[in-house]
Amino acid sequence: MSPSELRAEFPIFAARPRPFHYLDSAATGQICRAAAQALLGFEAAARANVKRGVYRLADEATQAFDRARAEIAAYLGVRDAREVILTSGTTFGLNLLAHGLVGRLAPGDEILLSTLEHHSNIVPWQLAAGRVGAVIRAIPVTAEGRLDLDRLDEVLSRRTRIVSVTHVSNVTGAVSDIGRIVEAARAVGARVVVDGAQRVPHGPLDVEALGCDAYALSGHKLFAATGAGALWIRRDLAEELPPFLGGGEMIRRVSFAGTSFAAPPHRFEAGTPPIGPAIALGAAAAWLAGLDWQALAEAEAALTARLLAGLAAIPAVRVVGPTGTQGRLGVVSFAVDDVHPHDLCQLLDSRGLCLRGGHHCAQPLHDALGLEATTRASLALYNDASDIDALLEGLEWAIRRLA
Amino acid sequence: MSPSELRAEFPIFAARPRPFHYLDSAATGQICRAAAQALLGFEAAARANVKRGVYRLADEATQAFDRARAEIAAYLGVRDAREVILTSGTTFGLNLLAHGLVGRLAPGDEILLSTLEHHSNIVPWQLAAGRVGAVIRAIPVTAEGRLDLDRLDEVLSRRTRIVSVTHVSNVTGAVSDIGRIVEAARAVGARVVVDGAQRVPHGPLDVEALGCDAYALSGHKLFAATGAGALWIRRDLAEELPPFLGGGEMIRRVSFAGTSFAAPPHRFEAGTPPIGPAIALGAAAAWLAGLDWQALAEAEAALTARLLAGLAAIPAVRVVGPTGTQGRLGVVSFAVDDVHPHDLCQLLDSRGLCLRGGHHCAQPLHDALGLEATTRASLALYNDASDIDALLEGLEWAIRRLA
Amino acid sequence: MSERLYDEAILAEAKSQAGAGALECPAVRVEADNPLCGDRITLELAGSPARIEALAHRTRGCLLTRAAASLIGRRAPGASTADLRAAIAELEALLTAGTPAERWPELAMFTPVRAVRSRHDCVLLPFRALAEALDRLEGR
Amino acid sequence: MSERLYDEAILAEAKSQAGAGALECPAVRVEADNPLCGDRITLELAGSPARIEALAHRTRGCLLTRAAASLIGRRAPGASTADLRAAIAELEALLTAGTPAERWPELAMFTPVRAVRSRHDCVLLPFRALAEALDRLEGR
Ligand SMILES: Cc1ncc(COP(=O)(O)O)c(C=O)c1O
Ligand SMILES: Cc1ncc(COP(=O)(O)O)c(C=O)c1O
Repeated sequence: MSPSELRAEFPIFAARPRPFHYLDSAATGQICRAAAQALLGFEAAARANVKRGVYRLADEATQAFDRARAEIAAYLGVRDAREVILTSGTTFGLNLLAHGLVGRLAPGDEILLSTLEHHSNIVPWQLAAGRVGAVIRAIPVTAEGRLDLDRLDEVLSRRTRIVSVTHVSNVTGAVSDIGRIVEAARAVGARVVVDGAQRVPHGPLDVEALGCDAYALSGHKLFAATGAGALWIRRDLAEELPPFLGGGEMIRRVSFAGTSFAAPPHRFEAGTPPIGPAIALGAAAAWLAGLDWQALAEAEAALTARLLAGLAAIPAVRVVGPTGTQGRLGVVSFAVDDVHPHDLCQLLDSRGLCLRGGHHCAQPLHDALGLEATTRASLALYNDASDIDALLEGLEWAIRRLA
Repeated sequence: MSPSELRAEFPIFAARPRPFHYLDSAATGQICRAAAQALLGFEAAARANVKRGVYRLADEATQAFDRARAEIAAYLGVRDAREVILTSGTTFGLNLLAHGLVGRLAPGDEILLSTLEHHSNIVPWQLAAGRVGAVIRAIPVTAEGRLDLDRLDEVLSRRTRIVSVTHVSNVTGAVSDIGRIVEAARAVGARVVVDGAQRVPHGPLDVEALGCDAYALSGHKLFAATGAGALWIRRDLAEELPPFLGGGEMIRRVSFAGTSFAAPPHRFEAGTPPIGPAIALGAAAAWLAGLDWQALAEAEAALTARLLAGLAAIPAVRVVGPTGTQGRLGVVSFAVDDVHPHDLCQLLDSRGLCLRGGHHCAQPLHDALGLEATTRASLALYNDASDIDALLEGLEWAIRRLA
Repeated sequence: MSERLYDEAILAEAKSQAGAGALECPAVRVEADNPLCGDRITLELAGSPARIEALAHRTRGCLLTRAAASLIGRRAPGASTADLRAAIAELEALLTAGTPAERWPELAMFTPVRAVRSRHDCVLLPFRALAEALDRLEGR
Repeated sequence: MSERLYDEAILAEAKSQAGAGALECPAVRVEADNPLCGDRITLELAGSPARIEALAHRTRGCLLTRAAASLIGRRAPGASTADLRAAIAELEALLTAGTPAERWPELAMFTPVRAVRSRHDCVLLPFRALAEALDRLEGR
């Protein structure tokens, strides 16, 4: 599929006035046609609640919902689709895990996170740890904005029961070496949770081979709709985890004398799920799985290199994160001397450039870097060289005006 | 708006082959055109993440999201829209409340529910109560399937700290006398939570006048999309409640040394919200608010009466719930001698009738009624007499075949 | 399609209630339920790990569940456990892939259920109870 | 629209940094921040509940915040507290309803911000700090 054919699969590009350079896919991806059609097809022409009804419309809805589960499982490399829980997003998935995993810790047990994490992979653990008296530690970052795994020994201990890290940083684009983390965690008997929000939009993967115990993602970042996500939990762990939310569909039998719960995945899917958004997520995963990811990864690396080279040529700009393209994806954050990220993003908007300024829900990382905020450009499969060039030109123009 | 004009506002009726008699709106309503357009308009042509971005697309998304909050507030009769939290649905809202309210109870403190409740208003309280040693009691039901408020004194005590009841039963259609419950709860200093899932599709309301402290609803039952809902919490209560989920956007400042939280509603909206479904919910609420609810309520009561009269004329049928139209809405469940609800619903499906059979996530109520399952027909503003007549004819035909 | 589910064969089988009741000295008793609808079967077996001598069941459920239980009640007594296991596999193949059953041709009455995923469990419930009972009988 | 936000008036006001610094003996010191972007102002006042004698601020923020702080720094010294309160109300009316400011016509430079809701807080931050400082000065 050529770059322009690919763009044609994303309705927003035909809908927005030009110029339109969308460089904020790390915040939310644009929806692909397959997902938009699946969403509207369900919501407007085939809607029924799932998991119970026997009339055709309801039965078809249940089948579509389970098909989405299977499509997501296939995209993640999960063989048994029942290990995939349909959620409302990464944040929800991480909270579910924090609730279930931390609830069983003893005071003084340790949870290992990292300085690179998104708040969604920090705050749920803090809230849960506070309830049981568990201790939170953090893997430090290198000057390049990567996990400093050479210092893993300093923070991993025999009391570490859980390690939860991001697969890809939403600020620096650095890809974590999950294999090495899993190995170290296994050595002390800790479970490993991976925040996959920023990794999944860059191609299918094999979470079973990754070796972790759980993997969370959001549909809206995977070119599906807002409102749904998925959480993979390895079967042995899922079976021992208690429920998180209570409600319909997650039970076996309810009475005031005592309630028993359904097996996974239903145990973790209380209430009416986000059916349409989940079906859209399945459709996106199925469509994405058919693309040539070797070619797409090369294209993304080339664009990232072009962007990094262009930024390096602007004296006032300092890139936060790896300056090469090895072990990193197309998420590039930078600071500009004497220019506030919000002013920069606002002015770039007048040229149709959509970038995000702020702490990107990663305040500990910004604290470690000594910055209050940065400006971020993040790439997805629909970006091309014209986006990069417009950004670089726009930056020089904006800096002249603002600095 | 005439009945057929009204139906034209719901895309599914043009999309499905006829006959199509949708009588399962208590499980999920069909989406209205206003909501479907708002959903697709956002997801496919205007998508950006909310609450942070400054570029136009992001700013407009944030404004649309806040407009939805205001539209829902207006539908509920809430004056300050900041008291409305956008959630993923009723189940989530009730879990959020159970987590926050029960966390502060002492062992032996009491939570008062009712035998009429949906599992979503039972299990979250059981899970939370189990953690603190609180005790759950239940208001009994009358033979008619109403809350037996004459026995409120037996179950309400000076240790009752929370009362959580449904506004309308999803099985019997009975409308709860919330005013009387609030009065009794106030006398012992208890907070009152209302599950509004089944009430809101039947017209705008004034929750402030109702006198309760919190009110939960689901968008998919209010003719919007699956994936979003809303929770109203009275300001004084919201301000004292701790966060539920942790993640992006609900914080004030995050660090490993300690994290502080944003004010409501953001404190309770962790992570990327279901933006499209929430915008659709706002659009549905705004459209619904403009209808003539006096006329719609009369029409629903007339259909309900027609259905009840027809059912009374079939000897094998026994209606569960009020047999009159006073203090009840158009949700009608019934048992048929020697016919299993699933067989009945399945056979009715061959005539385009969509009904639900089962315990409707209300096992304690079915236990109290001595039934394993019932068959339920539930009405919404798009139903008309042809639906009722098709159901009654279908029932007689099916009973002849199955009994 | 929903109507075809209730053809004469299924109605007749459900009504005949073959095997309904209890055994005096069952070698094995199994209870199974379908949590989604609360349907329930209690199934009892007598016999050896090679051959079933007697089978009885008490079934509360929909017509599909009752027809499946009755079919088992009719065919099991005197059958080899291998034959019963093969029948279970045949039913599963019928529901998931549409493969016609050869050993128990009566299973054909469940062919229309294939299209209605939410009812598979109804038909399967008695067969799952049977599988568990066979496991126990064989000491697995 | 995004470009109009950065017209000469705002850029010049932000650069002039009127009032930047600290007072030797402030009667009141207020700190305020914008949690969404981390921008922060420390604002100090000296004077009576009727009239401001001196005002100083240390502001870390975007151009909009800095321009707003500078405008306050320029106009506050010598102004009556009533005038300052009126200016705060004028800014709010400008941002929410587009009502032109009369007392402080310079507020007109913020007119383009009206269309960008996410930047309202940037302009408002120094004014909110001012409002809190006035409250304290007046002993509220
Ligand atoms: C009375 C009642 N409460 C709560 C719920 C749960 O709503 P949801 O599944 O949308 O979370 C329902 C819906 O079935 C209901 O009828
Ligand atoms: C690394 C990372 N983790 C978690 C999240 C949270 O995802 P969501 O807001 O969709 O729940 C994000 C999204 O911003 C992210 O980038």
